Amino acid sequence: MSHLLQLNDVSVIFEGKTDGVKHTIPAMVDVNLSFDSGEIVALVGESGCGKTTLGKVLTGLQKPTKGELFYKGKNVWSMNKAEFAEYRSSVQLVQQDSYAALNPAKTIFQSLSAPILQNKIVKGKKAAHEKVCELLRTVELTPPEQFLEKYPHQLSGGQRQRVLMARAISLNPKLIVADEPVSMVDVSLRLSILNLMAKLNKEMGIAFVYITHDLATARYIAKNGRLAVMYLGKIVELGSVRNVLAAPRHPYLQALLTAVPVPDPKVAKGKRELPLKSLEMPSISNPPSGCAFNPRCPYADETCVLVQPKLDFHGDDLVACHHAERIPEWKLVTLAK
Amino acid sequence: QSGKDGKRETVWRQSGGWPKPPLFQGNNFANGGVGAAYPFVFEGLFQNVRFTDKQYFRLAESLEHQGNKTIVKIKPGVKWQDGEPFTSKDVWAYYTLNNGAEVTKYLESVEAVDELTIVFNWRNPSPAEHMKQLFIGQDGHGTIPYHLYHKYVDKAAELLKKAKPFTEPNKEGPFGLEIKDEIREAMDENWRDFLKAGPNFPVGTGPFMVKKVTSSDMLLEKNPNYWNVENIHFDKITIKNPGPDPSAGFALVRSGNVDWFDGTPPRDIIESILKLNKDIAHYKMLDPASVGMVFNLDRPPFDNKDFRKAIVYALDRKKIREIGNYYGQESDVSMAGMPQSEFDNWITPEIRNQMEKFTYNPEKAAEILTNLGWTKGSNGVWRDPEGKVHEFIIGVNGGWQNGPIPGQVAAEQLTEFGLPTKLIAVDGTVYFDNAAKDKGKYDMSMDWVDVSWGFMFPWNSMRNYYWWGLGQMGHLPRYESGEKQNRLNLHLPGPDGKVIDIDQMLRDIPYMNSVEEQKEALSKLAWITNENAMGMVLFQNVTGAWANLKTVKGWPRADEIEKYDRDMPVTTVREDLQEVADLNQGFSGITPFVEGRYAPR
Amino acid sequence: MTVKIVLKRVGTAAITIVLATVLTFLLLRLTPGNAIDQWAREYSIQYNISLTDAYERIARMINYNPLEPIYRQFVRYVSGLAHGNLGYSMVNQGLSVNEIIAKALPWTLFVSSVSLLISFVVGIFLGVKMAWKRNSILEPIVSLYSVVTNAVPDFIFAIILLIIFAYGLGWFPINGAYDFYLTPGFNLPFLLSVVYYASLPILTYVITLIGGWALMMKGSAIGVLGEDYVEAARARGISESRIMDRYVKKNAIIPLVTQLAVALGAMLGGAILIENLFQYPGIGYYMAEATKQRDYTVMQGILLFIAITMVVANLISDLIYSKLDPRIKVEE
Amino acid sequence: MQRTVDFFKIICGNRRSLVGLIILIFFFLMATVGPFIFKLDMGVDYENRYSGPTWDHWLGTDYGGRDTWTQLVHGSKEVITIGFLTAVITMIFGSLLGMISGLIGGKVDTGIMLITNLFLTIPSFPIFIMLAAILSIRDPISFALVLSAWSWPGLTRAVRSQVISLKERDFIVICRVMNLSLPHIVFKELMPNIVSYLAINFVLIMRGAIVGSVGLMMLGLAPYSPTNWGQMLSLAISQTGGIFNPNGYIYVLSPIVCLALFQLGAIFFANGLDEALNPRLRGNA
Amino acid sequence: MEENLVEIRNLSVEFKLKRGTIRAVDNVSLDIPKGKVTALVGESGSGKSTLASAILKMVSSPGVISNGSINMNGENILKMKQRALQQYRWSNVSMVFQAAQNSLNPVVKIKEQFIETYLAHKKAPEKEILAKAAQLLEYVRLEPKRVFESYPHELSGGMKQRVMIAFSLLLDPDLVILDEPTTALDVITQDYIFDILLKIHEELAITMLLLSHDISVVAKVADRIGVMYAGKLVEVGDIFEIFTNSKHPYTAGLIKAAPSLLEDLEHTVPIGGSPPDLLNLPSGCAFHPRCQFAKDICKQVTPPMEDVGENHLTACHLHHAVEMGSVN
Ligand SMILES: Nc1ncnc2c1ncn2[C@@H]1O[C@H](COP(=O)(O)OP(=O)(O)OP(=O)(O)O)[C@@H](O)[C@H]1O
Ligand SMILES: Nc1ncnc2c1ncn2[C@@H]1O[C@H](COP(=O)(O)OP(=O)(O)OP(=O)(O)O)[C@@H](O)[C@H]1O
Ligand SMILES: [Mg+2]
Ligand SMILES: [Mg+2]
Ligand code: NI
Repeated sequence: MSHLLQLNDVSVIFEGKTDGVKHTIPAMVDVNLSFDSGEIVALVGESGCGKTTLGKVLTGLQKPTKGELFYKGKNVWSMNKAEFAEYRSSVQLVQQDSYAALNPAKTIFQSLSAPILQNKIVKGKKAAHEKVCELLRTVELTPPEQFLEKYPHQLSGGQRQRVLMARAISLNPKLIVADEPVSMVDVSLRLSILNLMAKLNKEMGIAFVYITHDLATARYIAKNGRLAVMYLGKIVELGSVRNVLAAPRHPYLQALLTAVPVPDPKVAKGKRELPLKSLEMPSISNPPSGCAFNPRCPYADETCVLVQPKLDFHGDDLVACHHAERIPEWKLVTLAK
Repeated sequence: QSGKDGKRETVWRQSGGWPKPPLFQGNNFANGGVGAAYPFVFEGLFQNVRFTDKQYFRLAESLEHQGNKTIVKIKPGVKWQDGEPFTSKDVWAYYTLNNGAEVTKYLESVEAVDELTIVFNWRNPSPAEHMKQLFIGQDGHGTIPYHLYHKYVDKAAELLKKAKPFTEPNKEGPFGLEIKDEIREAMDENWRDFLKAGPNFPVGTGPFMVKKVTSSDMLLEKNPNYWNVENIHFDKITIKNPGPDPSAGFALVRSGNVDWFDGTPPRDIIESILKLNKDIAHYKMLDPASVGMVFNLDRPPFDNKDFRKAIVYALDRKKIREIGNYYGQESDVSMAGMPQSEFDNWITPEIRNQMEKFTYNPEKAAEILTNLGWTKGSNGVWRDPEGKVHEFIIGVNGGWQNGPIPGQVAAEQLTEFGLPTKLIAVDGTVYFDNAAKDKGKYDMSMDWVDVSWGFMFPWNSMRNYYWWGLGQMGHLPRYESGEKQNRLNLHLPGPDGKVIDIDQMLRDIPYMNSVEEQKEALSKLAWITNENAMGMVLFQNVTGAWANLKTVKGWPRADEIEKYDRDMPVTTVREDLQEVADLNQGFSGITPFVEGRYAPR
Repeated sequence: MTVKIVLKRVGTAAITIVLATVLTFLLLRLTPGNAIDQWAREYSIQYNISLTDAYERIARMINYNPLEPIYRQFVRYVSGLAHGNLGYSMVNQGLSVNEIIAKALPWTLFVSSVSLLISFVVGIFLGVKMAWKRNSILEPIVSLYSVVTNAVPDFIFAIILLIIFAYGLGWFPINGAYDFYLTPGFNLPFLLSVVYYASLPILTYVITLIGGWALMMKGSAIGVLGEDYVEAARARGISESRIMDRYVKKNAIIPLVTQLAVALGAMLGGAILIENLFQYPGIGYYMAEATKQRDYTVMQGILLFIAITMVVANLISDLIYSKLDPRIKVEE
Repeated sequence: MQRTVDFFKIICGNRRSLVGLIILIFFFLMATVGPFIFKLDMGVDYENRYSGPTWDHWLGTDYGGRDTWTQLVHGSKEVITIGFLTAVITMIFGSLLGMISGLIGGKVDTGIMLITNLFLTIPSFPIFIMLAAILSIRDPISFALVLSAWSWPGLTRAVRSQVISLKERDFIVICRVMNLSLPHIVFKELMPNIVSYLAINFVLIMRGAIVGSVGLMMLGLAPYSPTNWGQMLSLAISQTGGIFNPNGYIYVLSPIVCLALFQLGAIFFANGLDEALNPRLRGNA
Repeated sequence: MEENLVEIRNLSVEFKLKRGTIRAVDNVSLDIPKGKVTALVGESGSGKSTLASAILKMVSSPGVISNGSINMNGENILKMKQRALQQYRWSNVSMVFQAAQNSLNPVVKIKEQFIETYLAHKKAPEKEILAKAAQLLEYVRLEPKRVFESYPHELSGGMKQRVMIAFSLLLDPDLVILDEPTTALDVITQDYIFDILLKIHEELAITMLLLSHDISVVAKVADRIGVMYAGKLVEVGDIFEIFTNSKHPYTAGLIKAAPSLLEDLEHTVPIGGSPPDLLNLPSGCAFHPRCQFAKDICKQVTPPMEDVGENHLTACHLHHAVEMGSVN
């Protein structure tokens, strides 16, 4: 059976310019990834590693430079109109900046009713009103009437993010790409938004791709799902959250996990060294040869400089590292001394 | 200021315009000439006075008509400002190079007999003697110093020599020659080269020499070699250029910064300036030109004589004059081909009595229209016999100071009368084309009409209408083909009912030997012009000059100044008229300087 | 910033100039009316000859043949340009546009740069003051002033100044560029008189420009004052006057400096009315004069010159901008 | 409806914009209703020229004894029509090009921008002069055409940059994901965000056009219309020497004051408009 | 008892806005012990930055310090004259700003900014200043040579942050305020910077005040922690004490709401409701609408700060009644 959404050797290479000199930015390189109905996949990585680009490819906003995107087994970029329309409404996006994602000149009702009217989910203003209220209730904005006539700037960040959620589910999608949906939301509210996503996943069967740089929240939302770790445009580790966090293989992921702060002073204050050679993130437009992580990797050797590692099974999970077997085991619990 | 010898330096200060440097150059024939410096620097053998046709002798010592020859002797000792003597060769050079001068059409040749003697050889038949004199008097013979421009003069002479006498009537060029295209082209090129030849400052024979020119001021100094230098009472002339904005000029006058200033502004300004500066007097003088409009005979209903008359009756010219030029002279004719002020001189009393009097009479205008089959609607708007309402257009050159205001009032009055009319003011560079080309875009075109600049003799103003620009704006009929192609094709009954070929009559006038005969012909033409309401004079222009009584003496009508409290009315007394006309440098050059009438106080 | 970018910029500028050349050329050829008509009418009156005669004579005198195919005229014009020759007046024989510009430009440049400088300096000062002390009475006064001076077109100020100070009180000359009796050159009396004669035009510009600069500067300075580095500087104990100078002014001026070049260009083109009113022998005056006479060649020469100046001014301001503000990289 | 009411509430809430609005309404009434109330009589009454203000002549009379106030009223119709038409033409042309340029991008954008910059480098006033001759200004429409011929590039550039900055914004991007049509994106999403910008520009272009028209009038390049403020000014100053006649001061000053007042109103109103139409500045109403 | 470097008493800061007055800091009393890292946590808008700016007497307009005192080394800062204040700033208290990225003058080279700042306080030859600055830059592991000649935009975010940290030490201040020094940086850099800060703290014995909304970060760095809510300090105490024995439901909520890599996921519970609107604060305890334990008294009476343990203060009516840790 085909996957809901599948990336097949997808690369996205931007043309960039600095100081007037043209160069290429490989924002995504040979990514293979698939998503099934109802699952939650968390995608983590540092800033600029290509997460948003991947999200854009999934939502059809960015045509891959190379490779294919399949929706239910059909290549999205050679679909006919009807198929494409179905794909379009089935894969939705929730953006990071809830303020920028809403038209400041339109009320919440206007913003929410336009897509359902245009996509003929409902007919007539009245039905639209009903539907919008229902959506708002679903995302726990009650009473809905209170929000309909408000402008985006009149809502709090958390509320706006819920509106985005409501808009995303309005077309009855099968999958929602949520690109850092909570990074701009206040700490005290983040969790409730994540819970909302979990609820939508559970109750409506919507699959989520949760893009973040925060491993802790990724773990929280995708506790039963999968985790993909990106580094400089490539997937370096992929597997179930449980497995991956319990036994991270890739030295980059290990470093990342080491750096994640822990809300417990006893643990946090324990001395840890970052397992890294260098702190500087290489430029994505000029990635290192071989394994992109090699300049920072404490285990790197000549092979790493020369040969690009493939994403391969190590245990149940996929890892892209020449020395995956050799690298010392790293356990979260070792933190807690 | 004091000069080198301790004597006080005397300065005449006036205003005027000129091409600002770097546009300024010393060749008077180049664009814009030398501006206000012209009358001080250049002169001719004679000086015609524009309004009175009096002729002053300048470089000429004597003039003698001998049949087809006119012999002019130059005053001995006249020098160019660079010291070279002025000779008959220079006069010859003038006509040879500037062979488009009007008089050359009537000449066979100009001969420099000896250093100081020039002979004008007239073609046969030759114009009447007083005509010859007027023609010659128009020219500034001392403007092309042969010693500076001999290259171009000789070239022109050579080219003229190549030309054959004309054979076809339409190919008549200067000196009775037929100038073929290639000669024309060579001559044009020669002329263009001449224009580029400089010098930086003009070299003439006049009493003053240009010493310095900036964008705002010009300085001239006395020419010590001038033939009449002892009569010149000023050491220097300074000319200020106030620009096209009249207010700047009035500011100069009011502050007493100029001794003489040209023009007649609206009455209130005159009165206010005179009140503010007690040293100043204002003289007014008739201008041989009227502000008016010509009707476009190509555009119905203006092709109908009676309709045109109705228009003339419908306009209240008093009101137009009041704000057009308060001092202007009102007219009782439609248009006569000569200014109202000349009627007594040139129209015989019998004919004058037969001329229809056009005084403001809207009832009469209405009556005419009714007779023509026009009807007036309840909204007060006239409809033509077909029931159509017209909207008429008066065209005017928007840049012409004297035009738009009276034109606007005229349009207003016609509209009020029930003939909706709009004034359209356009840029001067397109105005004439709009008015004259094809059928013309205007029903009425405003301009100077009955204008006699150059010389007063009304033949001048007549041809201006029937032959020249005004007629083109009026769309007078012309022969379309044949021998007379493009000539005026207008045959109208005169006062005695006899049909007159106007073109022929105009051609004949210069050759009529008796003034009486000319009067007779001009009277008939005047009658015809008025009778057919070819156009409409709104008012005869009155121009004038400001004089500073404190700094300069010698102003005309000295005994009357007090009487009029310096606000001098237009005079009709002959001598006064002559003197006042001399006040205007455009009319008579700088005659009062040359004759020593003006002197510092 | 690399040489390559500068070259690229220069290239774009060059294309713009080429297009401007074509555009001005074509526009002028479309203009109805011609150099001959009005002149001929005057000429016929002056020399008392028929209009047709006058027309012919004038047509012969000028360097322009309306029947010549347009592409030939263009080729001639462009080949002149290639030699740095903006063309010859077709009305004033032998006079080159270069010569006119050489004579006129210094005056226009003098007046516009001095007025720009004065208005800029004063405007900056007022703007910073306003931004610094938000609730002082300076603010409403300057704001109102700016609105009023913005509302009334500059030529009306020119007229009012002329009426009051030149025509009325007679404190200033009614026109001209310097005292006629002085010898132009590098001598004090002459320089003083140049300043004296230029004072009304300069005053006109200054009056109308100050408000704009002040408001712009205020806006810019308020923006800068809101920046974190100003706050941070204060936290570092840096004195207020120094903050105002090194932090606020220096940063807030940057966007205005580019405006300065643009404003200078605009003044060259906008000088027509003002220079005409003051009869000031600058570029605008000769442009108007050429327009009146339909001296196409001069018109196109001057227009092109102004266009080039604008392009160059913009280019320079772009480049200066990147120098002044290290953050800005000159980009596509 | 509610929005219109809100709009006026905000305009009226701001002192400046209220003053601006009142001034503009005043001139609007003057231009529309005024001519019907005050009948223009241009008949010469020489004896009563330059009279001071009286009950019959609120602002006195001109050099021909004609009422100044009615001339101003009738002039306003023309002046404001010219300004309005210019703004409309400029708006349509300028914003359309700007949108096309910004939305389509690529070669089209480069081309349009090159032309726009070209127009911006050639000074407008000399061009106005030339265009005034080419198009031979006859009526407000041709006048407006001339004035807008060189006023669109600024707007085009501004609209383009607005569109470009908007088009990458998240809320436009999401429209594609939500399968919304291009017309919807342009008219329902983009437009509301630049409409305030356009409205302000409308007022400002109108204001610029009026200044330009008066300038052309002063140079005598536009058709003769004695009641047009520019022509009044030009007549007062250079043709009838009103400035040399103390009685004429009112005549000289009235068009200047009208002009200044109108501009002032426009500027004030534009400021207010900015606030009223910009939801971010609206505050939590 | 430790010695206190700064003692803040009943401090209130108000912003008078068109729509009403905001009390961004409301009657806060806080001690900053010498030689320790004190942290302030609280959600966005709770008044952390405002409090910090008050310590420098630099509340941005239209804010005014309406009440209270701030004593440092026995002197009330709020009474200082402009001159003295300028001297005091940076040499006694320096600050690494929330948006450190933007706290350098973009048009002046880093080198000159160092010199300028130094000279504003003390006289010294340029060389000496640069030597000192170079030393500090090396401390934060930057290449002085390159940094000196750079304009701020030429450095990456993490580098700028480190420059600012070095900068804050230029005049050997007694107190360094760190206002969310790592918000815009990714975890690895963040971790690294905190390592540097801790090293500085230890080696130079500099007192620090850390402001953060991320309780996990605080857990790593701070010795003492204060929790702010709606402009009020609601709880303050030793870091371990607070984490294990917090007496305020908000503090407890914050700790529980922080997702961790270690905790059992079931233990992570969000705080309900939405953040308070400062213009329209709930009556009584501002937290009561979101508090699951709220009683009537919470709606009516603002709870005072009370001692609940050694060096542990809490402003909650219920601290004796409820044992927060045991509530699920
Ligand atoms: N349209 C584009 N043109 C050129 N370069 C781009 C474009 N979009 C993204 N990039 C570059 O591609 C790289 C990956 O960007 P992307 O936005 O996918 O990263 P990210 O992982 O989402 O980062 P962040 O966590 O900061 O959101 C970056 O270096 C970015 O500069
Ligand atoms: N200059 C100002 N003008 C108006 N209000 C202000 C100003 N500065 C701060 N405030 C208000 O004061 C309150 C406290 O702000 P402050 O910046 O101190 O919060 P914070 O806890 O630092 O928040 P964050 O985590 O977002 O930095 C906020 O409601 C804010 O809106
Ligand atoms: Mg991203
Ligand atoms: Mg803060
Ligand atoms: Ni410690």
